[in-house]
Amino acid sequence: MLIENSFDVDADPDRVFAFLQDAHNVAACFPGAELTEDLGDDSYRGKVKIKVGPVTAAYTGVAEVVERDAVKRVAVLRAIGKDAKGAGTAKATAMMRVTAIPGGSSVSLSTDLTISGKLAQFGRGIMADVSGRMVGELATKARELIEEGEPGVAAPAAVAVEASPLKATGLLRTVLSGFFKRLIGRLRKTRQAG
Amino acid sequence: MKPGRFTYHAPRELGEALELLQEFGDDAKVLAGGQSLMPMLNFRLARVDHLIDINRLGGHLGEPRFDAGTITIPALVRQRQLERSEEAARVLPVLTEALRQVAHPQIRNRGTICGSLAHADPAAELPSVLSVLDATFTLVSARGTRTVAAADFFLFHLTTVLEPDEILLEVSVRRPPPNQFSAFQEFATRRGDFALAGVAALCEVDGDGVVTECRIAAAGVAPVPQRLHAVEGLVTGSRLGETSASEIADAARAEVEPTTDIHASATYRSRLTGVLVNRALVDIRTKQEAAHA
Amino acid sequence: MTTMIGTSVPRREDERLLTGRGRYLDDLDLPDALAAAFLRSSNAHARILRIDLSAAKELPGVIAVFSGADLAEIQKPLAPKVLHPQLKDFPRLPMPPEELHYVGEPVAVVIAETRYIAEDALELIDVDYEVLPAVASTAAALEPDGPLAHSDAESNVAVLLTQSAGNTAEALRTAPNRLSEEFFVMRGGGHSMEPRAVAARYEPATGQLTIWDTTQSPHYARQQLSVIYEMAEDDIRVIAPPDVGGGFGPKAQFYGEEVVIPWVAKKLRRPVKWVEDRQENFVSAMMERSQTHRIEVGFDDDGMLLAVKDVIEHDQGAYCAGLQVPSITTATVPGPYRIPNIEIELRACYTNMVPTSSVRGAGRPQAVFAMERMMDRVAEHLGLDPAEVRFRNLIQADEFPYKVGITFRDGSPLTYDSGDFPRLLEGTLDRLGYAEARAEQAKLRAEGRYIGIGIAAYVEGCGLGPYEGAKVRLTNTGRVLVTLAAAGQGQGYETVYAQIASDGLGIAMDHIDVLTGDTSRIPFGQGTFASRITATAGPAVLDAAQQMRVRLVDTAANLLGCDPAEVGFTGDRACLNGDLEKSLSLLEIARVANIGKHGITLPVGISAGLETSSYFAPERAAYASGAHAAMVEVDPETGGIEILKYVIGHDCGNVINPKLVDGQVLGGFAHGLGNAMYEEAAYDAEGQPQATSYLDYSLVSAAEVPNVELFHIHSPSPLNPLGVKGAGEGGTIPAPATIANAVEDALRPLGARVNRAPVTPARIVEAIHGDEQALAEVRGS
Amino acid sequence: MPDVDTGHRITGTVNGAAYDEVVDDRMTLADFLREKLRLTGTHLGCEHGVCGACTVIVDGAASRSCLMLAVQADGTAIETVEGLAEDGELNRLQAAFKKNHALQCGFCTSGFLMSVTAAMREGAIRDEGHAREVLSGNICRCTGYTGLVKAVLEAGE
Repeated sequence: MLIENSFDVDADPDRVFAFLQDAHNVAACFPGAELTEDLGDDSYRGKVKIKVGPVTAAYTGVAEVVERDAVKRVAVLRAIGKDAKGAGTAKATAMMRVTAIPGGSSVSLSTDLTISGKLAQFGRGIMADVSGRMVGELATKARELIEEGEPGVAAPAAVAVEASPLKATGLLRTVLSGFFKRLIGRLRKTRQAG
Repeated sequence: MKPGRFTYHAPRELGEALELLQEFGDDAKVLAGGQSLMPMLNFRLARVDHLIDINRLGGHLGEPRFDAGTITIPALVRQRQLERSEEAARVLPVLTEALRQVAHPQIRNRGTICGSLAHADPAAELPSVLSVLDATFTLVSARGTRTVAAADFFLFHLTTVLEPDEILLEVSVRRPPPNQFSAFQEFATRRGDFALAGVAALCEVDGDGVVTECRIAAAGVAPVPQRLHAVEGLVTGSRLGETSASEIADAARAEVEPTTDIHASATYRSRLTGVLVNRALVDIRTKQEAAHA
Repeated sequence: MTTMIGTSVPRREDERLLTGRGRYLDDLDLPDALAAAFLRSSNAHARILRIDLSAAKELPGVIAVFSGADLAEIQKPLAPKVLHPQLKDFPRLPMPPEELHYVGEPVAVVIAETRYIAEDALELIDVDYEVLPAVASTAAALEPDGPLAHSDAESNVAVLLTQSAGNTAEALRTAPNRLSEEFFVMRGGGHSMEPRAVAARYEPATGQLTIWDTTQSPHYARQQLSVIYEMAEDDIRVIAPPDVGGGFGPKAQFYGEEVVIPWVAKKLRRPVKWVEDRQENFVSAMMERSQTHRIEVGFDDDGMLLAVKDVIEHDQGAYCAGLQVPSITTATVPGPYRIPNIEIELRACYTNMVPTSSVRGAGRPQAVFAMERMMDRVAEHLGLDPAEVRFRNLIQADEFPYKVGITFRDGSPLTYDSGDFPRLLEGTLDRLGYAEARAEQAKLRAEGRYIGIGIAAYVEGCGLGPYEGAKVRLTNTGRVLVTLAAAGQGQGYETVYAQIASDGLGIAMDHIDVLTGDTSRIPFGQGTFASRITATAGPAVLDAAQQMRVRLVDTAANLLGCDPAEVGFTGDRACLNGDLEKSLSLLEIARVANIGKHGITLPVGISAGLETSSYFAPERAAYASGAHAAMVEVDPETGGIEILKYVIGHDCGNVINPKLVDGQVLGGFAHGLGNAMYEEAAYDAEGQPQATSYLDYSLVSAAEVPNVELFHIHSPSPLNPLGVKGAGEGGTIPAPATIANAVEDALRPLGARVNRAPVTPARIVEAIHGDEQALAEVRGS
Repeated sequence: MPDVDTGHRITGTVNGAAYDEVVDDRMTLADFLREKLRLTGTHLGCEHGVCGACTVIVDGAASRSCLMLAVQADGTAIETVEGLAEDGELNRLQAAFKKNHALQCGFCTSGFLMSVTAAMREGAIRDEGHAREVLSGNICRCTGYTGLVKAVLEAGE
């Protein structure tokens, strides 16, 4: 399942890239994600909790930055995890590209997500919507944090952002943001190349 | 397919139920009819440490109230019970029409109206119907009571504004004026299946047959029941049938962006929404004409 | 006595089933039985890197947990049923310790006090997988540099075979008209309402294993287990319980769970029971159907077929459980038509999906879909009536035995034994009111309605060998016991075989009991599959019963002091010339010939031990045939299909119990309708099954199945003394083709094409609008 | 082996006979009937409420026993297939099933009988369309429903 989206941000491309190529920041922006251990070499142990109504899954695994090109401002993050209750595995490869646009940056995110197990085996396209929304939230949050302009968010010390799973309260806030609505609009145009 | 371990609670008083929810919060789940939750527990897709069964909360939650201005459906009113209620059929015919298409009688015998709403499956019939009825949702917790409009209640697949410690106590609808006509149309592959798309529609018509108010919501084409405001705008202010079907269908198609799944492509679902909107409006017009005949 | 064969005798099974006293496997009392649950692969293709069972083992209530590696002694290949010298086979292990090849493949088994706890323990098993690239369609499998379903394979091809008669290439080249098309038939399952189940108990004192198994083939299971366990067949007793909740093919296969459960019961010295739940059934019971046909037909201007070439891609799934299905497909393509030149190429390949094997219809619906869709296209191309094109090409009633020119699955030359295809099609169209229906169609079409008429005819090889047997015994309680190796799943064996035995014995059914499906009661057998039992076990029962009659009459005549010709039965009494005063009961006969008196010589002329047996081995397959016709209306806006009328013409030779045969045909039709319009076992490109519950996989209910007008003609088979043929699959086989033909006919004014089964509302609307984009979006295509 | 130290004591009736049992929190009504009371006529075909094989009547309403917890049945009157026969004889509906070959493997049969029994109490089943609707909440893979429709029309007048 390929999820593509992009967003513009009022910040210098290099600063945006510096932010996004750091796994800590990505984790901090990703709903329900948390890095739990630094394994060195841009590799981290972490977990992602998904909650959609009564449906929950908690993936633990390893995330690593597998490619980074500061000149082209391209970074590829790969995360592989498995559900704590043996319900399946999840694998995501996210390619981020930051390009300069007048007045700021444009970020394109291309996420190839593969989920196995029970969650992936329900024919009604809920997981596609859920995945799309999670990536959408990541984008929203990243934009927010970058535009807040606190370089500190990129520092490892700030990793301890409490992981909050995708759930009602978090969503309510984002739903109200006009930007988020536009983003969802774009997301829905995403083709499910699964 | 046996549910995982949980602790079962069967409070006898609402206060007790709310205390349990406050205590267990995210680790608890309310069990009403159980016709959506139990399959998920059996599949072990849903996990819960504490199951708060509200079925023993007492009679007053099991009876709909048809008051002068408002119709109220409390938490334990079964779908089948309301489907068979003559009074409900008279005052909220669109709800009765939709209820007949919810799964099968054996499911509706236990399934509750509020349970289906709180479960918030966007492909289900009731969320779209209560959306066009502009229902008010009453949420209660140990912290207090609040009301939420239908437009604000649904957030995403299986996700509503209900906080972990809240119960959907009841849903209420203003008693419809006599000039209100409504329809529910859905298309499912097989009887009782989730619809590929569904449409609930409602119009209020003045003495000249001009639509003064129109609310349309689509099911199964978005992560929430989706109001079709552009179509509503097209319909409002003219007589039914005056706006061309193709114009309405185009507007409806443009307004929804469904997801492709194994059952149907997004393109099909968009087309189908247009078709069903028109069929619902034709149905409404027929009812309106019959009323004035 | 009236003959029982041919009579709609009410079923004996019904009383217990209607009162909740049926005995299905999960109902059996097995004191102290433990519950088993399997951990199954969540990946379509993966390697197990590490498996940690410790947390699961520690859970209170858990007795044992085994991985595949823990049971290395039984990790031996489950052999394919039908082989071919060129088949590239990959070992299907009961619970593979290393590489896994489909979602749902067993990885570990938990044995616990209850199924609830066993499922809790599954969540505690920690497995690290190396996820490997997966193959999730035949197209992907045959892609030159695509991923491999088995990492050690050179390609995904299981076998490439060609069957031909005449010179097809030349005939196609010179044919005045040629049409070609690609058709796809989707995966679907058996979906017996009772899933699979196995229970086992080991008797240390005798060293015997007793296994209860919902199998359609207990003797086959025993033979397989005997090889894997390296135990004598006599030490393994496989019992199909008295009631099995439907089979439809998947239960005729042999699975890893059937190996693991008895072995674990033996290891633990405790009875163990595994009842597959529906979620498991969706990902582990074998499926069928998915095939792509690229078919080309050559024909003259009168619509006479000159040549047919069909290239078939068959999805074998993750392993080859046998080539039975594709080999039946290749032999079913020609159908009831005279085809002078035919070439059928089979490309069977491996994918990372549940293995495939027979499901009711078994390879035939796909062949009929391709052929019958093309017959409609031929008619369309020439502007002829599709019924007329069929009539012109039908094999005539005086052409039997008819040699098609290719071979059937049983290895014999494909030779139709009997039938009357023109009469069958004519009868079907008459009952549809074909001429009126066409007139009605034209009228309604002018009103803007989309009415279509679909026809499909087929020939079904059935009653396959090698043999089936029966034993008949006079029990010491004075009743006749008929024992069959075959196991029933609702076909009414207890009734049908008592009917046949009654005629063979000349004794009323009331005195006859029927026992099935227990390897300890009859030594040899094959099982219930391929609509074969009536045509194989039927003659065996008749023969054994006739032998028994001779034995009983001889014994009675000897005791009554008369000529055997003077003995007849009234009730359970053998009477001299019908005189009850001069008669012996069956019990009295048993006392003399079976029970005897210890140490006392038998009366002169009495031969001891009233038991007979017979094994019937048909010379080759018999061929049932049929024709379906439907009139439908399509709503071009929603894609909804309404079936206005449906007629089935069926010829399975002589019938034993007409009501039960009707039940088989109508039930088969509902299954076929599912394949025609509803059932899709969809997988995504990574091999994740997308329909794993009845919320996503639609089985038809009473609301979807229309009333059917069913009629029979009877062309007895010359290949068995009863003149019978199989009846269990004929209702299924042509239904997808009939519906697709009708739908395309309805949409003819719009030019929409129906090249795929099932034809769903979404696909109809997309075909109308030519939404190629949308078509491509839908996964599982 | 019980799930937890403390089960729930439940009492009620099944087919008129009183029971008094202790059940685990999570035991489904279907498993309770089958395992505890050994009333194995109620079958489990899908455990997610679609196939209908487990349908029983709870306080007069046809319900999926796979989607109810045993503890929820406390105090109710349950009817199962085992209670349908009258004085050891098939009742009118059961007899109609037999006469019309409305069953083959029989696995789904109990659920159909209970669904139709509940529907018949609500009123006559007049025509084929109505019969098919009444039957549509249960799945049968064997019969194609023809015999079932006939049986319901015969018994449900």
